[in-house]
Amino acid sequence: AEPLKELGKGEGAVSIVAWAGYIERGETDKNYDWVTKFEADTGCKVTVKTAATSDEMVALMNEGGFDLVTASGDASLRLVAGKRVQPINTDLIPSWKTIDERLQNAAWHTQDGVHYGTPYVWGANVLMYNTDAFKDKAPDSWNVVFEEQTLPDGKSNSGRVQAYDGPIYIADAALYLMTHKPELGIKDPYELNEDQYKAALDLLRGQRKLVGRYWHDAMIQIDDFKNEGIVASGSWPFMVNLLTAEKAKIASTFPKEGITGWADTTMLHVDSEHPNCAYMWMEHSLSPKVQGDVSAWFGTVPSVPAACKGNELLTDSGCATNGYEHFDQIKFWKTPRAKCESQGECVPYHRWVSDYIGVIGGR
Amino acid sequence: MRSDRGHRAPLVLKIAAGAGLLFLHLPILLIFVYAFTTEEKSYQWPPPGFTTQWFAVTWNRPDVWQALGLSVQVATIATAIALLLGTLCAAAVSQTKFFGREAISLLVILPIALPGIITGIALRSAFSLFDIPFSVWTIILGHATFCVVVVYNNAVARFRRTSGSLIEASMDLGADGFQTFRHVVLPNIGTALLAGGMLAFALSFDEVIVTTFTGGQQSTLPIWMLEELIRPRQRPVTNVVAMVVVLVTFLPILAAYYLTRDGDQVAGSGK
Amino acid sequence: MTSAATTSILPRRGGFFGALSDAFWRRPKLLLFLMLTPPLLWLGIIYIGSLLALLLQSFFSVDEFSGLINYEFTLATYAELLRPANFDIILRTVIMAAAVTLFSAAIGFPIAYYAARYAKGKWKAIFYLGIMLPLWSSYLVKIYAWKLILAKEGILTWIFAKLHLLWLLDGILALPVIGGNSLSISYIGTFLVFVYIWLPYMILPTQAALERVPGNLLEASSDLGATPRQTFRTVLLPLALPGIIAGSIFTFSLTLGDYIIPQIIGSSRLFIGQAVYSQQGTAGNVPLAAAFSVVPIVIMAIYLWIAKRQGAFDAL
Amino acid sequence: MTAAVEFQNVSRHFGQVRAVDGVNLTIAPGEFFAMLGPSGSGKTTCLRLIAGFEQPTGGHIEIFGETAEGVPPYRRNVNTVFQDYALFPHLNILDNVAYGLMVKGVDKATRYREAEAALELVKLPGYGARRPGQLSGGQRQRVALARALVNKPRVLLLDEPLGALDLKLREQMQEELKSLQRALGITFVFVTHDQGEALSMADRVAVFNNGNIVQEGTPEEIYKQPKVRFVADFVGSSNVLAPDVMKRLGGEARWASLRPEAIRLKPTGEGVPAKVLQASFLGASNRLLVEAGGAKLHVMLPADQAVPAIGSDIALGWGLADAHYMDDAA
Amino acid sequence: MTAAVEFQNVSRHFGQVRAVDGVNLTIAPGEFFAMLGPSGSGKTTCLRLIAGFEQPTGGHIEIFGETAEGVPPYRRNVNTVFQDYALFPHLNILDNVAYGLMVKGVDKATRYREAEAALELVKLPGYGARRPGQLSGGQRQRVALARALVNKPRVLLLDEPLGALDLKLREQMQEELKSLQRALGITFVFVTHDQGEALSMADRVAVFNNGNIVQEGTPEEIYKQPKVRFVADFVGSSNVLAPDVMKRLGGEARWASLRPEAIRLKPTGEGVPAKVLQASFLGASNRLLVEAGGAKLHVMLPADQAVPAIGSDIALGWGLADAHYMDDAA
Ligand SMILES: Nc1ncnc2c1ncn2[C@@H]1O[C@H](COP(=O)(O)OP(=O)(O)OP(=O)(O)O)[C@@H](O)[C@H]1O
Ligand SMILES: Nc1ncnc2c1ncn2[C@@H]1O[C@H](COP(=O)(O)OP(=O)(O)OP(=O)(O)O)[C@@H](O)[C@H]1O
Ligand SMILES: NCCCCNCCCN
Ligand SMILES: [Mg+2]
Ligand SMILES: [Mg+2]
Repeated sequence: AEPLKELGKGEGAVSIVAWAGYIERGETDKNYDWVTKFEADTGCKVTVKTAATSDEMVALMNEGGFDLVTASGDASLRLVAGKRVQPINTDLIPSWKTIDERLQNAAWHTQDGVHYGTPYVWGANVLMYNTDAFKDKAPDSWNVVFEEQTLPDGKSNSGRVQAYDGPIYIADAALYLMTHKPELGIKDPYELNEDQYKAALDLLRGQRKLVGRYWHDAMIQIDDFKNEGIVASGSWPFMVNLLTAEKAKIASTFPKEGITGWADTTMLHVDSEHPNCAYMWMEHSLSPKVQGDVSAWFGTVPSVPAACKGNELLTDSGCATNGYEHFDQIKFWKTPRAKCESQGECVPYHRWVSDYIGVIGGR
Repeated sequence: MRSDRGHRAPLVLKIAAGAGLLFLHLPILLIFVYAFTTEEKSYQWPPPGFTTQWFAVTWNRPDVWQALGLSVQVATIATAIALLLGTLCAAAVSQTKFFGREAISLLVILPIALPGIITGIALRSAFSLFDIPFSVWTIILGHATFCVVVVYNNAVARFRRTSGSLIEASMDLGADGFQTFRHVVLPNIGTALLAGGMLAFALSFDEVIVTTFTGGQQSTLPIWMLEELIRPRQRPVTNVVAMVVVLVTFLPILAAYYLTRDGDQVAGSGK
Repeated sequence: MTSAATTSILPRRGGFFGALSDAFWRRPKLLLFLMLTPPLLWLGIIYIGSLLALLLQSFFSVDEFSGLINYEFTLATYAELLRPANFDIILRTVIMAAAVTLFSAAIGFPIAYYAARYAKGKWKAIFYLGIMLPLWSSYLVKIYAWKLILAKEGILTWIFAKLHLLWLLDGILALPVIGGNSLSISYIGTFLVFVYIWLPYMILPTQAALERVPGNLLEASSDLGATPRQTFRTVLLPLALPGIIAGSIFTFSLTLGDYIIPQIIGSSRLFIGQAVYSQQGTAGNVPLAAAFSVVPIVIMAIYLWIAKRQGAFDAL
Repeated sequence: MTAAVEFQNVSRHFGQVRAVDGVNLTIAPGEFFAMLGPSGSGKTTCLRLIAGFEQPTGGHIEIFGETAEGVPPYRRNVNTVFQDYALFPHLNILDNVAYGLMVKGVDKATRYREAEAALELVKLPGYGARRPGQLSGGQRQRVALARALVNKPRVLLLDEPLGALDLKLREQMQEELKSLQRALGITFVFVTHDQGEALSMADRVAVFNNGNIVQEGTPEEIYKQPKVRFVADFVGSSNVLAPDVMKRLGGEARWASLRPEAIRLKPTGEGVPAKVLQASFLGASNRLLVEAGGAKLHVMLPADQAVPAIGSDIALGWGLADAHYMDDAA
Repeated sequence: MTAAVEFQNVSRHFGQVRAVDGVNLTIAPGEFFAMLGPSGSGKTTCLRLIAGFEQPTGGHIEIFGETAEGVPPYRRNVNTVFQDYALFPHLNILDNVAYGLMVKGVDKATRYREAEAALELVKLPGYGARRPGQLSGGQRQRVALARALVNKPRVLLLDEPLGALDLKLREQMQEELKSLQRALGITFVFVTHDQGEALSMADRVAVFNNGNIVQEGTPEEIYKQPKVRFVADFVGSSNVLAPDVMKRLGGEARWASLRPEAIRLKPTGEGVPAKVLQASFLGASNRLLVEAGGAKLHVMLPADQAVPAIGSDIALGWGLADAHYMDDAA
């Protein structure tokens, strides 16, 4: 489809597939609300469908019926390739110019110079841990979730750690191997040849013995940290924030091996029924207020640098805390493809999907 | 039953039966308990405090009412359809012999004998094949499909028990087909239909899986609960709703019991 | 009462209905046809049609990268089912369903037996309500109640701790395969919740079947010298079997297809229901989801065939 | 005079089963007509053909001269008393009885008045408020009768109406039915497989076998002059004797029936020699099982006559006319 | 000699209902003992007390001299033939018959051999492979018998075993049962509410009413010398006549019974004047309903005697000894 030429009147509604916590209307905490005012201003009623994994987002968009999706890098190009999203006309989004230069032409939403959406926010998969179990000393390595060991509280980590229930987590294992098994020659955790891939799977198989249940849903992970005795896991700042707000003995850290992360793009469905409202939302989503509020709520970094200053909720130190300066160290999610830049032939994503099911299943 | 008259149940049996009933009920009591907890984000044992505020909160939550409204609407219509289809099927099967009669009982049982997820994705893929948009009717379609069997089972059992000569007696006494249906058939299968209808309603009212696939973005009460339970805002609200549903349904269940007690079929067999 | 009417054939009742009634009487096939048309259209065309549409999808494949369906006939999707990871899922689910069914039958039987043969009057009503009420209480909320019971820091642990029996709980959790770090993430937990949720579906038909066993057969058995235990094994159980089979249709099939329970109480190892759900919803691989769903269809078809031969349909 | 019911070569086949097979039958108005026969012989099917629950697959049926084919049961002025009574369990007795009038649209006051009258006729006044379940078998049977009679049918069909009653009640109801029929003058068609009942109640009896009538006549004709062996065998407890036996007993070499009560004890040496095998006390009489001429015979002795010892040798005699020879060859 | 079954003042009350109330009873070994009585009179309960399905609430029961209380049915050497046969529907005929041996642990070969033999005894050889549902009522009854007999019980209890059979089959089974009992010498306790059956089969009969035995004796005693009105009324179809009627008929002013077959027609003017009300043909005889002395009487005429016209005046006579006077006052 051709991008919209000019902005028309709002259609009265817009529906968005989003990560939990990305689009808030003050229901959990009334200070965090960047929907109510938008609805009042534009007359576009916002409905949100939360998704827990990138695969789920792709499936929802394939099925249709939505206008926008906050797709991470491991979903965005698949959506483009599947022609589920349409190019956008950046002229209709006045705030486009305010976007962080590092993101303006990022590969996960730009193909052949054409933009397929507006950057939303980005962030890191931090290591969340229980401060009691670690005696207030932050673990400095991902080995606490990958290798069996006795934690500072004197008990084994077995059964007390979690891993993400999504195939993209294989990259976290690869990232860990980049430090601990340099001889494998992994350059990019999303581009693995057969040997590198096998090593990552082996690491994960070992991890299977430590993990009781994989985390799939942000809220359930929170529950597990509270009721199931989980003390360490890769996680999102979002959960860290919610748990600390509840005064749980929880903190997070950036381990030395580095970190994976996501940079999300608000993309427009090819058959969007409410394109005008969708454009209005994209513009709205780039306002420093929204960017700052989301970042404060979820623990992300805004895509609009202006949001780093003067946002009440995020505070002026928020961007730094959430990793503004670490942009280059974060290995952002992207879809593993057979043809890869670093070494030509790589293991494609569909194998990641089926093998990760196997790993969790005990294979 | 004659053999058991005057005989006491063996102690082991009593204990096993009692323990079984307890097993069925303790978790439900827990649901009740957590309708009164002061903690709202997640459950914790023992509950930190007691409050009745969640009843007021629930009352004032429009999303509860919306979901409830949709569920009642869906369950009512699905039950009505199931009553119609189930009765027709039962009447045809029990009043006449025809080729393929056996196949019909299989056909009716199939939607409940196959897991709900299969009914769900089958209907869903048919909807997408024919570009049928999700609506209340797509939910109803799914629910009515597996509800037919409970009505059918109750009605067939009653038809079997109701002597065929009653219908002949009525015709013999001068009543034509319609009069016979109104004055003899309907009153005789009435309580069975009521019991079957109640079960159908209950099945539909509590169905999650099929609804997930046929509901699109609409929230029936169970779908609302699922959302609430996974992404809790005020968890006890879910418990309040569940508890009220149990309490409100208590009377109809009891009524169904007394209505079908004389029959060979307790309301509920065949769910 | 004094004189008989003079005609032996009465005139037809007037109007449309009179004529229609006569027509139906003369052509019962027409009535039958009219009665069967709506249910057959609904179940035979819409429902079976949908199932076939689903089956058809299992012969397509999905594009690995974009996740879009490739509408060309292939058996590749079925081949995928046999991959170890997927085959594990099938095996795991079938074993679980069988275990849940057997156990439900075992603990459901005493309840059904007591309710059918000993409970009288008020107690009969209490048993009836006791079985029906759980059926009517929200499925989801019950599962969450169990999460709370089984969690590491949940009620069971609390009770075991109070009773100084934590060693026992730890012992159970240390069991290979079925144990785990906590009940709520072990097969034991998943199993318990399955049993709990489907138990009433087992009890009701069993009870109905037991109620239909004529009392004098039990007396006859005893009269012929069978001890109560022998009577139970050789008369009561065989005669209640159709009811148990009918119940097992539910417990087996519901376990085969459920994806909510193992997702909430489980160890992240998938069951068929979850595989179907995630292939369809999360991964968008409808062909594989369809192929997965053929598994329960085939299993239940065999099951129904056996049940039919055992006369279990009458006990449903 | 037109017949109440006339069957002209009527058949009713169910696939291979020839339930009724070419029956010709004429029932006169006001007659008490019994259909007698073993199980499965087609009696019920005949009744259902008259009532209109079955359609003949061949032949022609007339009811009071009017063609019956194609007329549904509810338009035939014929009523049935069902074997299991088929009372409507959801209606009380009065509503059961008033049912036929109700569906005809008779107003409430009238139909209840007539229903009460019918209940009085069957000696159940004041039972109207009860439910069928609260009545005994005999009472239910009478309600079923009242429910049929209130419609003033021209023919009343009764399918083994006394089958479920016990002996004492049955004898009582037999007498009541009989006098009711006499009083009302309605044509009764009565199905039974109890020969005693058929003989004692009916004006005329048709004996069925294999879907057909094998003999029709007054009870005495049927009992005393069975045309074929089947009838002799089935009606009463006749001794049916093969030609060779008859020959040995001094009669013609033909099939014959010899009623037990026609056989007398004779002084030894005078009649046919026989040996006593068994003796049963029947109250009003004693029944002997004896062996004579190589066959087993039943002999009925009046109660006042001494019973010979089992195993003893006796002599028997009977009148020439008592040995009734029959047609059939086989 | 010890009695096969002895009841000493045995009672079985169900709450208010006195199903059995102080019964004394002695059944001799090898006897064919019948319990006769109206519905609800306690016959079945007595049988169940013997079988052990019920426990007495009072009194004492002995079976072959051994105390029966507290002994469960499966440890009593007593077997029952149930009214509805109670065959196990899930077992074939052979397994049904072999059941008692199977639970006793008899090996397969032996028990099947004995079961076959029992089937032969009841004239059903080769039926072993069928299911109960594939047999007729009479055949099922015989299987039930074989199933009981294979255990060689010392007492066989039969609860209305012929109730569900039709007349013809019933008479045949009566004879078979009787000769089987003679051949085996087992004590039979037979419950029935059919007086004819009790009289023709039993060595001794106990007549039950209201949970108690009102008379016990041989069939002839019971039939000819009823002690009380109830027995006269219930057994056979006696004319039970009130004291005032007897007086008017020229007898003593006491309750009496007069059997219909004892009454003879007399030339007019000679005997008691009577008027014929109704006549029924019974085959072997004719039954008249007459009015005499202000009461209705049944008169049984032998088949060879002419039946007087209905409404005609006749005269009746009977022997002095035929009027049997009874004890009871009421
Ligand atoms: N609807 C039917 N379909 C097939 N066969 C039938 C049907 N109705 C009756 N028959 C058969 O027709 C024959 C005659 O049946 P019918 O009921 O008339 O016998 P009957 O003389 O009344 O016997 P009974 O004394 O047992 O009532 C039987 O063999 C019966 O099985
Ligand atoms: N378990 C019971 N509880 C209460 N009353 C009972 C029970 N069993 C029998 N009775 C009553 O005891 C009385 C005698 O019953 P029983 O069955 O012995 O009679 P019966 O002589 O066998 O009658 P029938 O000829 O009808 O079989 C009846 O009034 C019956 O209702
Ligand atoms: N009580 C609700 C549990 C859900 C079971 N649904 C059965 C439907 C099968 N298609
Ligand atoms: Mg019949
Ligand atoms: Mg009895």
